[in-house]
Amino acid sequence: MDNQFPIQQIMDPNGIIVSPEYKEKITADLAKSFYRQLVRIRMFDRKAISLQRQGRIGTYAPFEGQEASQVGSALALQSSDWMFPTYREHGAAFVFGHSLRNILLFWNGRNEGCIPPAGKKIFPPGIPIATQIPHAAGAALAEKMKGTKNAAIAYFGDGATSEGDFHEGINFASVCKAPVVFFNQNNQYAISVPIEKQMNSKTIAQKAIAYDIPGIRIDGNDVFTVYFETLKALERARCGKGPTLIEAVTWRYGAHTTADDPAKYRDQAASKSRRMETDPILRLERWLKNEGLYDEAWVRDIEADAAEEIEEAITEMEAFPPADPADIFNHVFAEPTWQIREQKEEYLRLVGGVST
Amino acid sequence: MDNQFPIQQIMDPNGIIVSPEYKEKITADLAKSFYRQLVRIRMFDRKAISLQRQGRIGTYAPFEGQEASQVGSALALQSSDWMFPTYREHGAAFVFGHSLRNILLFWNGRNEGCIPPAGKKIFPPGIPIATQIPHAAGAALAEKMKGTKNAAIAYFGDGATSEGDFHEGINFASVCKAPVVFFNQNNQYAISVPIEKQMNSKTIAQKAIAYDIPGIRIDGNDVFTVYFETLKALERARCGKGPTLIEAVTWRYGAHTTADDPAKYRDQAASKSRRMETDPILRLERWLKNEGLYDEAWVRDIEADAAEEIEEAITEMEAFPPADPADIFNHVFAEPTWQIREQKEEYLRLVGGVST
Amino acid sequence: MSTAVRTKTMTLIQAINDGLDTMLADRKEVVLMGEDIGKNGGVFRATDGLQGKYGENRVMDTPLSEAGFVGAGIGMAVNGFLPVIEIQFLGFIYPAYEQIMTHATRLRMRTMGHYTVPMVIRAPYGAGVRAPEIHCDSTEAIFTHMPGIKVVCPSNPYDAKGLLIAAIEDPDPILYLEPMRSYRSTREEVPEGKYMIEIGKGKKMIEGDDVTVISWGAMMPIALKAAEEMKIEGIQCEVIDLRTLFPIDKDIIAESVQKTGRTVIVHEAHATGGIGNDVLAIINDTSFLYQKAPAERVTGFDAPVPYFGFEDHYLPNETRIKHAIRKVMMF
Amino acid sequence: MSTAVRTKTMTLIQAINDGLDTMLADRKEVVLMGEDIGKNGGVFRATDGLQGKYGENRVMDTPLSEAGFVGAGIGMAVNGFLPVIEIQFLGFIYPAYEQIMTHATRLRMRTMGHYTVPMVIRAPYGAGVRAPEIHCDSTEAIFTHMPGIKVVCPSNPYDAKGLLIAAIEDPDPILYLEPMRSYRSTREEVPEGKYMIEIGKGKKMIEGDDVTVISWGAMMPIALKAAEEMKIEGIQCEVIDLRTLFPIDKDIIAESVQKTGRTVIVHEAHATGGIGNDVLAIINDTSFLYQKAPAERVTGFDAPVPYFGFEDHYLPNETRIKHAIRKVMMF
Ligand SMILES: Cc1ncc(C[n+]2csc(CCOP(=O)(O)OP(=O)(O)O)c2C)c(N)n1
Ligand SMILES: Cc1ncc(C[n+]2csc(CCOP(=O)(O)OP(=O)(O)O)c2C)c(N)n1
Ligand SMILES: [Mg+2]
Ligand SMILES: [Mg+2]
Repeated sequence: MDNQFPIQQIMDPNGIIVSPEYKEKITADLAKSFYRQLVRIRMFDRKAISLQRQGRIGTYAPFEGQEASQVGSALALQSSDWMFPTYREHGAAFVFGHSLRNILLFWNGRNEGCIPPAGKKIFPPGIPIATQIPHAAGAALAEKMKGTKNAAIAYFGDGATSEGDFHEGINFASVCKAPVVFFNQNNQYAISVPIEKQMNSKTIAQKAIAYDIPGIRIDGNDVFTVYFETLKALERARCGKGPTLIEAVTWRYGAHTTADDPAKYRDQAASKSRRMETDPILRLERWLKNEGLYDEAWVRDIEADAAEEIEEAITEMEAFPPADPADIFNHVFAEPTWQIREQKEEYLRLVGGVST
Repeated sequence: MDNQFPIQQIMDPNGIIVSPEYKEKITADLAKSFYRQLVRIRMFDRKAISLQRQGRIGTYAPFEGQEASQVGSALALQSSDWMFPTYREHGAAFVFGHSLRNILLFWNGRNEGCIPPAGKKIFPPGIPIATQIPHAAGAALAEKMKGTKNAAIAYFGDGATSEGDFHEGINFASVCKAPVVFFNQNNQYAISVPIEKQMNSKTIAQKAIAYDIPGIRIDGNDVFTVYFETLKALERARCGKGPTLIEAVTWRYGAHTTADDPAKYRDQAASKSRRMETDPILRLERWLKNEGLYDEAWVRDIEADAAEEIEEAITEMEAFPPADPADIFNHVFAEPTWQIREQKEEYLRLVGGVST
Repeated sequence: MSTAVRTKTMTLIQAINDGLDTMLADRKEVVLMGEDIGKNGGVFRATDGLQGKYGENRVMDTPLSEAGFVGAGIGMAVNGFLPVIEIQFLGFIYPAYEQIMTHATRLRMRTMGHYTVPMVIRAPYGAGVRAPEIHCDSTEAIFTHMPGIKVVCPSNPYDAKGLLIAAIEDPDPILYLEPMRSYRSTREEVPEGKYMIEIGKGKKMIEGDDVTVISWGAMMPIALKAAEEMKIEGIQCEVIDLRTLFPIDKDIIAESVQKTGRTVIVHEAHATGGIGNDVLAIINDTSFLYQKAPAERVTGFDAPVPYFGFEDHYLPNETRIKHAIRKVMMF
Repeated sequence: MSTAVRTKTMTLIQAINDGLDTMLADRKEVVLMGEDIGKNGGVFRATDGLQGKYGENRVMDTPLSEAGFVGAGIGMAVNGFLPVIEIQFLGFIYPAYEQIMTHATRLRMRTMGHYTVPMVIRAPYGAGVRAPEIHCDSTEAIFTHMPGIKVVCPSNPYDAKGLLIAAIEDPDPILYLEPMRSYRSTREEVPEGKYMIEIGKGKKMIEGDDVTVISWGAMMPIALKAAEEMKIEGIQCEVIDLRTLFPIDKDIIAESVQKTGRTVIVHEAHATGGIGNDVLAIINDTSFLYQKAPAERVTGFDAPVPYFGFEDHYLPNETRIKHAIRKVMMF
C-alpha cells in the first residue's frame, strides 16, 4: 500500500527542488517568509521549554522538528478560515495569527490563553485526542451552509487516527462534502507508542480510501510541499469538492511533553541524525544558500525580531493579572444558576474576595 | 473504487455456477444442507413476525432476504468458534446452534433468551450499534493467547460502519492479528438511511484498506460465495494471519423491525423485484433444479420438520415460567451489594413474593 | 398568556413536532440533525413532515455516529447555527458522552465566553413500552452532574412545546428528555405559535398539606394517580413536577417541604446517585428543621434496567409510591 | 495479618506497581492493557518494569482508542482473562463510557451470570498537579450511578495495594481510581506479597465524638489535616476514609453519625450529583433522628474543573473544611 502512497516532495533534504514544476511558484519572498516563520516558532518552542524548566509555565508540549508541517499548512490558510489545533500546534496557531502572550497563558493554566485575537477563528488546543475532528467538520459544514468560501483545517497526530472520533468526523465530512482539510502530523509516535503498534497500515494517507476522499502523503519536513499541498486541498474544499486527508510525515526531536522522557522508549540517536539530515529549517537554509538568497545579517535580524517579540510576550504573560477565582463561576452558563451564584458568593466571602 | 472491489459471485441469480473452480466443492449434500437451513430460518422469521402481530412477543427484527448471508457464514464456523450477532442475526445464531426457544424468549423480553446452549460461544444480540466489534476482537485475541485455533465472527450492518467502535475494533484486531472475521451485511439501509447518506465510499470492503487487512465484497444472496469466502477468512484467522473484512451485499425485504414502516422511506417495489430475481432461497432452488436435485417431497419434509421445530419452540417459550422479579436483583454482581439486598427484600415483600 | 391565543389538541409527541416546526420557521439558524429524522420523520415521528417542509439542509439525516454528529453539531453551534440533535434513544447517547462532557459543556468556560454552544440534544428516555434493552435507560443523572449543560424533561404536551422552544432559545447546551411512554398517552390543548416555559422552574400540580411528592416526566402520571388515591386515606399530597432537572427549582421544593415536612421523591433512575439525592441535599440545606420524617425515595433499583419481561417490576408504580407516602406519614 | 510478613517502604504509585507485579506473578490470566504502559511503564510509571518482566503479551501497549481497548478487554474477560486496563487519566475514559455502561456492567445481568466481566479499570483522577485541562476530572459519580460496577479509591500506599489485589480478584468489573496528587506525596510500609482490603469497607482514620468527616482519596490528607487543626478549637472530629465509593460502607457512616450527629463530607467532584449526596441519603435512611445539624458538603463547585491557574481555588482545602466543621458545630 505504501507504494500507492509515496511521500511527495518538492524540495529534498539538500535543499534541491526535485519537482521542477514548482520552481516558478517558489519565489524568494515566499521562501523567506517561510524561513522567518520557521525560525520564529522554533525560537519560541525552545524558549517555552526553558520557561517550563524554570517553573514559569506548566507542562509544555514541544514541536521542534515539526515546524515545516505547521508553518506550511498555516500559511496556506486564508485569514477567514478556521483552525482546530491540538496541544502541539501552537506553532501553527502562532503563524496563523494567534497571540503569543495568550499561547503562553494557555501553557500557564489560564483560560485567557484560549481566546484568539478578534476575528481569528482559532479553536482552543484540543486535549482529548481526535475530538476536534468532528468540530472542524461541523464548523466547515456551517461555512458551506452559509454560502461562504471559507474552509477549516483540523490538526491531529498519528495516534489520533486510532480514535473513533477520527473515523466519525471524517466520515461525516465526506458525506456532506464539508470544506475541511484533515491535516495529520505523523511524527511516528503517540507518546511512547510507535506507529507500528498504533496501526497495521503502513501509511495514514491510505485511510482516506475508507471515505473515498483524496489521501495525500507528503514530506512534512519540506515546507514547500506542505504549503502547496495544503493550498490545493483548501482549494478543493472551497470549490465544494469536500475534504482531503493529508499525512505529513515528520518527527519530533524531543519529548512528548516536558513531563516525558523519550529515552525510556526510543533511541535518541535517530533524532540526532534527523536533525542533521532532514531538519525543516536547515533544509530551507540549504535551498536559500543554493539560490544565493541566504544572508547572515537578514537571519540575525529575523532572530532578533523573534527574540524581542517572544520576550515581550513573556513579559506580558508574567505581568498578567493573577487568576480571579470569580472566573471559575462566571463562564459556566450565560446566566449563572443558583448553585453557581451561591457557591461563588460563599467562596469569595471566605477568601475575602469581592464578588465580581 | 468499486471496480477494485467487484462483487464476487459463485452462483448467479439463475442458479448457474459462474466460478467453475467451485464446481467440485459444491456437493449435493452441502447444497442441500444449505437449503434446509435457509428454509428453516425463513420460516422462523415469518412466524416470528406473526407472533409479534398477535402480541405474543415484542418488537421483532426480521431478516428475510438476508438468509444466505447468515446461513453461509454460520455454517463456515467450527463449533468451538465465537459468534457475535446483532439483533438481526438470530438466523445465523440459530444455524450455529442457538436454542430457538431462547431466541424467542429474547424477543419476548426475557434475559433467559441471551443464554446459549452449553458449550456454544454465542454472545447476546448486540443492541448498541457496533459495540460488539471490539468484543469480538478481544475474544479472538484471547483465543490466540491461549494458543487455540478458534476464531470469532462479528456481524454488523452497513450503518454500523459509521460508528467509532467499528473503526477502533478493527484497528485493534488488525494490530494484534486477532483471529476474527468482520462480517458486514450490507442491506443498504440503516433503518431509513440509505448507504449514500451513510458513507461517501461506494463499498464497505474498501474500508479494509485503512487497516491493511483483506477486504472482500461478495454477493450476500449467494450462499455458496458467503460460505466459501467466510471459510477462507476463518482459515486465514486460524493461521495467525489476522482479521478479514467481508462485505456481503444483500437486502432486507421487509421492515427494519416490526415497529418500522419502510413505505415511509423507500419504494417497496424494489423489494418485490428483488424477491423474484435475487432471492437467496429461490436461487439455490434454481441450482438444485438445474442439477436435478430438487425434490418436492424432500422440500415438504424440510418444511414440515422446521414447522414442527418452530411450533415446539413456541410452545416451550409460552410455557416458560413467568419473569421472576428476584432475577432483576440476582445477577447484578456475583454477590449482591447491600443496596440490592435491601431493595430486593423490600420489593418482594411488597409484591408478596418470596425472596429467592 | 393572552386569552386570544389559538390552541390545538395535541399529544406530547405532536407538541414536540409543533415546537420544532415553530422554531424552524422562526429562526433560520435552527437545524435538526439525527438518525432517521428526514424522510422517516424519526422513529417516533417527532420530526414528521419537517424535512419535506424545510429541506435537507435544515433537517439532516446523519450517519450512524453519535459522537460524530454531536461533535459536528458543536462545530456548527460555535459557527452560528442552533443545532437540535435527536439521539434516537437516550441509551444511545453514550458514544457522544465524551463530546458532551469535554466540549459542549466546557467551551464557554474554556474560552471565557468567546465560543459558546447553543445546542439542544433531544432524547426519548425511560422504560415501560416493551422496547429492547438499552432503549429504556433513564440516565439523566450522568448529565445533571456535568456542569455546563441544563437538563429538562416535560411531562405533558403543553410543557413539552414550551420547554423545547425555551431550550432552543437558550444560549447554552440543553439535554431535552422526552418521556417516551407518554408520547401518545394523553392529549391536551397546546397554544399555536411560540411560547416558553422558564427553564429552572417546577410546577405545583396538586396542592396538599401532608406530603410533598416530587417527580417529573414519565413518572408524573403515576405520581399524580397515587396522590389522588391517597385522598381516600385522608392524606393530602402536594405534587410537584420538577420539569427542569438541572438546575432544579430549589424554591418550590423548600416552600413545599417547609409546609408539609414530609417528602417522597419518585424517579425511574437508580437510587444511588439519582436526582432524588439532589432533592435530599436541597432539603438538607434549606429545610432541615422542618422535616417530620426522613424523605422516601421511590426509584428504579440499583440494578440495570432489565429486559422488558421484567420492567413492570422494575418501574416505580402506584403501589410503591403509596407505600412510601404511608411510610412518611407514619414515621 | 501475620506479624511475620515482610514490608517495604513505598509510595502509593510504587504500591500499585507492586500490586500489579504480585498479581501478574500470581495469576497467569492477568493481562495489563493501556496506552504507554509497556516500554514507557505508563506516564506515571505505574507499570514500570512490568513489560520487561512479563513480556508483551501480558503487558500490552494498545492503540490510542479507549472504547476499542476497553471493548476488547470485555471480550478477553468473557473469554477467560483478567484484564487490568489503564486509562491514562480519568478524563479520558469518556470515549469508553458506552462500552462500560452498556456491556461491562450489564453482561452478567443480561446473561443471568452466563457471561461475566472480571475486569479492572485503573485511572488516575483529580486536580492539584498543574496538569492541562481534562486531566483533572473527578467524575466517579457517573460510575457509581451505574449498576454493575464497583468503584474503589485508596488514599494511601497500604490500601492502594490491598484494594488493587482485591479488585483484580473480584469477579465483577471494578473502577480503581488513583489519587494522582498522592502518588508520591508520602511513603509507608507495605507488606510484600498478596493481601486484600475488603471492597465495601471504609476505615476510621481518627476517632472523635463531635463531627463525622467523610472523605476519600486525594482529599484524605486535607481532611485529616483540617480535623487535626480543629482540635485546637476543642472539636474532636471522627474521620472516615470511605475507600469504596460503590457500594459505600453504610454501617461505618451510620455508626459514626449516630454518635456525633454532625457530618461534613469532603470531595473534589461537583456538589450536584456528587457522592456527598449518596452519603446524605444514607444518613437520611439510617440516622435521621440522630442528626443535630444539617450535613455540610465541601466539594468542587458546580463548574467544570478549571485550568490549573485556578485550581487552588477550585479544590476543597483546609480552610473550607474547617469552616464547614464550625458550621455544623454552631448550628
Ligand atoms: C482521549 C485521550 N486519550 C489519551 C490522552 C493522553 N495523550 C495525550 S497525547 C497522547 C498521544 C497522542 O499522539 P499523537 O496523536 O500521535 O499526537 P502527538 O502527541 O504525537 O502530536 C496521549 C495518549 C488524551 N489526551 N486523550
Ligand atoms: C449506538 C446506537 N445508535 C442508534 C441505535 C438505533 N438503531 C438501531 S438499528 C439502527 C440501524 C442499524 O443499521 P445497520 O447497521 O445497517 O444494520 P441493519 O439494521 O440494517 O441490520 C439504528 C440507528 C442503536 N441501536 N445504537
Ligand atoms: Mg504522534
Ligand atoms: Mg443495514
